[in-house]
Amino acid sequence: MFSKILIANRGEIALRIIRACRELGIEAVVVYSEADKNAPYLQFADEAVCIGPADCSKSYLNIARIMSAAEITDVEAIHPGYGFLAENIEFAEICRECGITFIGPPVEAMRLLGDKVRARELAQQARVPVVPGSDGEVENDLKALELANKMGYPVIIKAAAGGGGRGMRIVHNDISLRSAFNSARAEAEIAFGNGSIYLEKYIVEPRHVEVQVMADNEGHAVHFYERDCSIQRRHQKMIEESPCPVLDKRTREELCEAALKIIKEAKYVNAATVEFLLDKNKKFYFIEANARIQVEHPVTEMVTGHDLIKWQLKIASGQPLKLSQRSIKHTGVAIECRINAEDPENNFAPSPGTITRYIPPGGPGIRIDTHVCHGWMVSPTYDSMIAKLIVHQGTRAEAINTMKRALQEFVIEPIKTTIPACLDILSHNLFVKNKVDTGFIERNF
Amino acid sequence: MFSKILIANRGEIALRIIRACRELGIEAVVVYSEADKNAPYLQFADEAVCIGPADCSKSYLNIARIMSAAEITDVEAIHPGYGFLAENIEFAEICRECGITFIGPPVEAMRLLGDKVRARELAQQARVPVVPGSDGEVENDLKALELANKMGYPVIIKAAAGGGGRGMRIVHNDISLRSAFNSARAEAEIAFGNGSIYLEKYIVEPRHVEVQVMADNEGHAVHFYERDCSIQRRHQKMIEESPCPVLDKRTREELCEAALKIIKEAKYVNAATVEFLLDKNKKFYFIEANARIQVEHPVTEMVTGHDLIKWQLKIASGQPLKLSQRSIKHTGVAIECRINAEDPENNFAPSPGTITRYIPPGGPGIRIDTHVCHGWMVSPTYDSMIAKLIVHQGTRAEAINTMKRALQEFVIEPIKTTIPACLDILSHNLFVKNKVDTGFIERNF
Amino acid sequence: MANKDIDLKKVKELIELMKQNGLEELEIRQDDDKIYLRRNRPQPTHVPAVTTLPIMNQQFVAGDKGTEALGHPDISQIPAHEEEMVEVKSPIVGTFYAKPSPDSEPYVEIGSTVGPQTVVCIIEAMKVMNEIKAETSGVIADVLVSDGQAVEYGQVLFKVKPE
Amino acid sequence: MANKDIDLKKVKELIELMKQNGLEELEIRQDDDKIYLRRNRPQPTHVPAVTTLPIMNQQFVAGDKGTEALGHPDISQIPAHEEEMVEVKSPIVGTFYAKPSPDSEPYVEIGSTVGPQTVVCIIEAMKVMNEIKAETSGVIADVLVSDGQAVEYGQVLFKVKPE
Repeated sequence: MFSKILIANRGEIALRIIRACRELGIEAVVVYSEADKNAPYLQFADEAVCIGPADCSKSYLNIARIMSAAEITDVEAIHPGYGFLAENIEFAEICRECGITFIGPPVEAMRLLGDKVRARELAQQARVPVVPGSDGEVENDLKALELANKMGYPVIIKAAAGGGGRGMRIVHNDISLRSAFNSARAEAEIAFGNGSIYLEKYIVEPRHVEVQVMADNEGHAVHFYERDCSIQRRHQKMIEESPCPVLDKRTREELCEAALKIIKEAKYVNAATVEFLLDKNKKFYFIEANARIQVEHPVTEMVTGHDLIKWQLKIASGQPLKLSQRSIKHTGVAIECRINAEDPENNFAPSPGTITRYIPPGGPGIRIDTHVCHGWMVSPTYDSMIAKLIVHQGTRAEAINTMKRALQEFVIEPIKTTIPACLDILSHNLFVKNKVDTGFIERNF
Repeated sequence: MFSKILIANRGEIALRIIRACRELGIEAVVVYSEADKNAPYLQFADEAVCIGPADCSKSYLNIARIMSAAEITDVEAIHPGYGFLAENIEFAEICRECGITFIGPPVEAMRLLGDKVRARELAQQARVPVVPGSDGEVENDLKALELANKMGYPVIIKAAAGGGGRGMRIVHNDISLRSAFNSARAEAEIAFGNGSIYLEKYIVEPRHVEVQVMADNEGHAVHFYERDCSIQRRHQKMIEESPCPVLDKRTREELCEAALKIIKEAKYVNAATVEFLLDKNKKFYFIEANARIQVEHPVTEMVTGHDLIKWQLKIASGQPLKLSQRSIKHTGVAIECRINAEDPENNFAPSPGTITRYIPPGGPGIRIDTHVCHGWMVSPTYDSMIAKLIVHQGTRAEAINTMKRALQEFVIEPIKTTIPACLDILSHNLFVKNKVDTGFIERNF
Repeated sequence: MANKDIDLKKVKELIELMKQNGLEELEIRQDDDKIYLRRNRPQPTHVPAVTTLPIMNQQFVAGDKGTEALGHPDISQIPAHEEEMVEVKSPIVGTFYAKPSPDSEPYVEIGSTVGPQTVVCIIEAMKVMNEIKAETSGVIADVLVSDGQAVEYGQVLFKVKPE
Repeated sequence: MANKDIDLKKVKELIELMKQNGLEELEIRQDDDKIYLRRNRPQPTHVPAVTTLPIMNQQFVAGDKGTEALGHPDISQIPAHEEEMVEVKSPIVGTFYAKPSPDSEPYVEIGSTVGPQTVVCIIEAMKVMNEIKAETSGVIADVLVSDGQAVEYGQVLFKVKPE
């Protein structure tokens, strides 16, 4: 195991990694910007090194400064957390050149999964379903018709050069397909000077389901079941849970197996998340793989009892993943609410400021991952997420009740937070009845 | 299930019961004294009623005032928590007379277990081992010799009227027994004017092990395994854990079975704890049964995943205990540290005052039960316990590491707390190696 | 002007005074005869997120006012903005009755003159009717509870304007 | 009024008094007879329970000073109690070298006169030797780091007494 590592991140994930280090007896060096210099979590690290001003490009995103900090503190490895440099291939390469272990996947696997087109090809090679599509330009409306009939309606027509919805059409039958194809092409030609059009199956009201996987250097890989992250606002996850409440045992097994296939095909090492869309018929389609630990990893930790950050550290240090798939069980239901410094009453505008009253919830079934406390100044410079509240209970209904009472107990003043928004969602009939998809927030709030 | 209950307690246990009520959809009324009028936890109750001044005899111990509060708020039941009126037979009787359910055992079982002599007889009837003894006065040194040889040395000679160690002798063989018996009798005659002497087997360096049990109105009873509470300072528990780390599977089964026998013999209903001494040969002896929920119940909740307060409420409302013994599993290891407002540097003197800096630990494996927060005034009027920190991990070594890092994170200032004392204990070689008994603190600190 | 020189010893005494009394600011002006003292910072009052407290009008103050709570209720305590009023508080938890029996007249009404021994109401607790006395002299200025209402310990029942 | 000029010795005594007693503000006006004292709230500095921070001398302040942290480092920032000193801070993380090569003389020593373009040291970062310039004029009054020492961003390297 490493004796000393550097944490190239801030806030709750930096603290999360410090905690894992302390429990494993690893010395933790944490870097920080001037904006974070008073952060209490810095005290829990063995060393803390100021690397620059508040501006990320001069601190948390500045590879040279982070490598210098690693050099002067003489660490063996760097944990990038999530965000910032976690998926930066150049950073991983420089770590390798400097002989410092990057606690994450090998550069090759990172490159492969970081490229959506190559990742899609990889999934197809691994015989994992992807969202059906034309895999390139569709020459004319006749070819489009043929393809649409092969995939089944509805389909979505997209401009290759497109963006912002322009040149995009959802069609449900042959008649509308022909006219839509031609009008989309015309629109794209005017808008982008490029009339290239491609076709994809349109997944109606899908759920976002992702599988947590972990692989060691010897090619042994296991999954830690799935998380359902369908509660999203503008593609930002708000509430995550595990297990996915609509999966039957067999689909769950197939889904998790599919994730493992992709990870093995990519010769992946360390923690990854394989993301899928799940349609109304419980058919799943690979969309992408995230080559890092994720914000919502605690829900998986709660239902499986495994500490994923500790596994990351063990694997990166060369230890084998001494875990059989059969030994990994999931128990009960875990739900996570992201508490952001945002004003739900004001279109989720950021709400920075100093916290002058802070009372976290407690008692059975509650976990809180946060770097904030009374007196903490929520800076407008960084991500608005200030806490993750996770509950674990025997059943989904109990987990919802525990989460509600915990959110009701949670006092963060005077800044605005997403606590009331989370409460509204948890109290919503469709959420309780489990009838949600990625469009739930947009349609109901 | 009840629709509305009253909580006749304060602090963390009042909050603990409020939480269970909220999650079960029961309206909670909490009573409070003027000293607690600013307590944030009062806000989480549906109603809060001031019943008197800080002085317990005029508030939390005042039956008339609590019954008046129950009357004006029209509750169906009263949860007494622990301490205060939890084991007050008169209170339970008045509740019954007023037609209000006392959330605890029937008066008869309470009376039986509240009397140590009767409880000992009960255990003997149930064929559960008790600490061997003379069961009354020993007439002379010859009878004492006979008895000591029957029980086996060492034995302890006690004055029936004794106290404070006077007239008490521990003897290891026949020769010292005779002289000790006679000198103890002489000493007792002078000190108490009563020379009655009795004999008990002296348990050398015992562990304090207790079994959590729960019984319903239909006579169905289950246990939730044991807790080891050997870390005591002056008979005050400081650290508790589950499971007891020295028990083998068979002894555990026998111990838990013994606890159930006593509970069934007493026709007990609701939650109880049956306490035993465990000697070095893993033989256990019943000492007493506590007819209430206990401070350390969370360690059992963590390893079994059952919410004991919710079970108390369900059973008191007449629901059957729909649990087979086989369905109750224990997973991993849980440890609880009691955080008291006491100064370990100053002989654990109370350290009341206002908390001006409060940062609780968080992250995986941590549970905190506390009613305090930033700005809380620790009153000298009440119990010094201000928080319970509980960890749950896969193994005892991991649980110790997690507890240590959590204690190191825990900031409560400027008052003195037992946090450093708990850290010292957790870091002690003998604690880590699991070689502790009820005399551990006395001998090593 | 020598006698007006600031005395270091006095400053030290003032600092001690501040420390002992937890003062945050202290301003003394001799010519203006001004004394300005400042203790704890203003604390936000807590608006409960979800619960209502129908019985009591409770207010959470995060600051260190807990000490104040330890004192016994002082019937002669005078709020700053109602300098002249004395509060008659309920000494027990129970049900407030303004009249000795349903058909009777109230013990007191606004305008009634009371003395320390005047019974002002009954609080029923545990089926026992407890006569509550004014324990002060004056004229009833306000009745804050209504007949049959549940009251908690320390709840203000009447305001009395002293004679 | 010359005799009323502020006595430095007295000011120093007052500063000592403030430091010893944790005063945040102290105002004394002789003509108005005004004494104004301000203590900071008792803000215990956090002594880490276990960790040491060998690189930095870090101090946690629980209060709302976070905003201050957002400002960029100001090389001309003048601490109140050392009015005349300008600090030269490290603009990067790295290893401090006082000399261009092991056998050379140091770039500067206490007493050296520097101008804005004077190289005062080298900070090695990522195998690159970065020459650090004084960016101020004056005389080196203090060297706060030693040859070969690791320094973090914003760490004070030299104190310069302006000309």
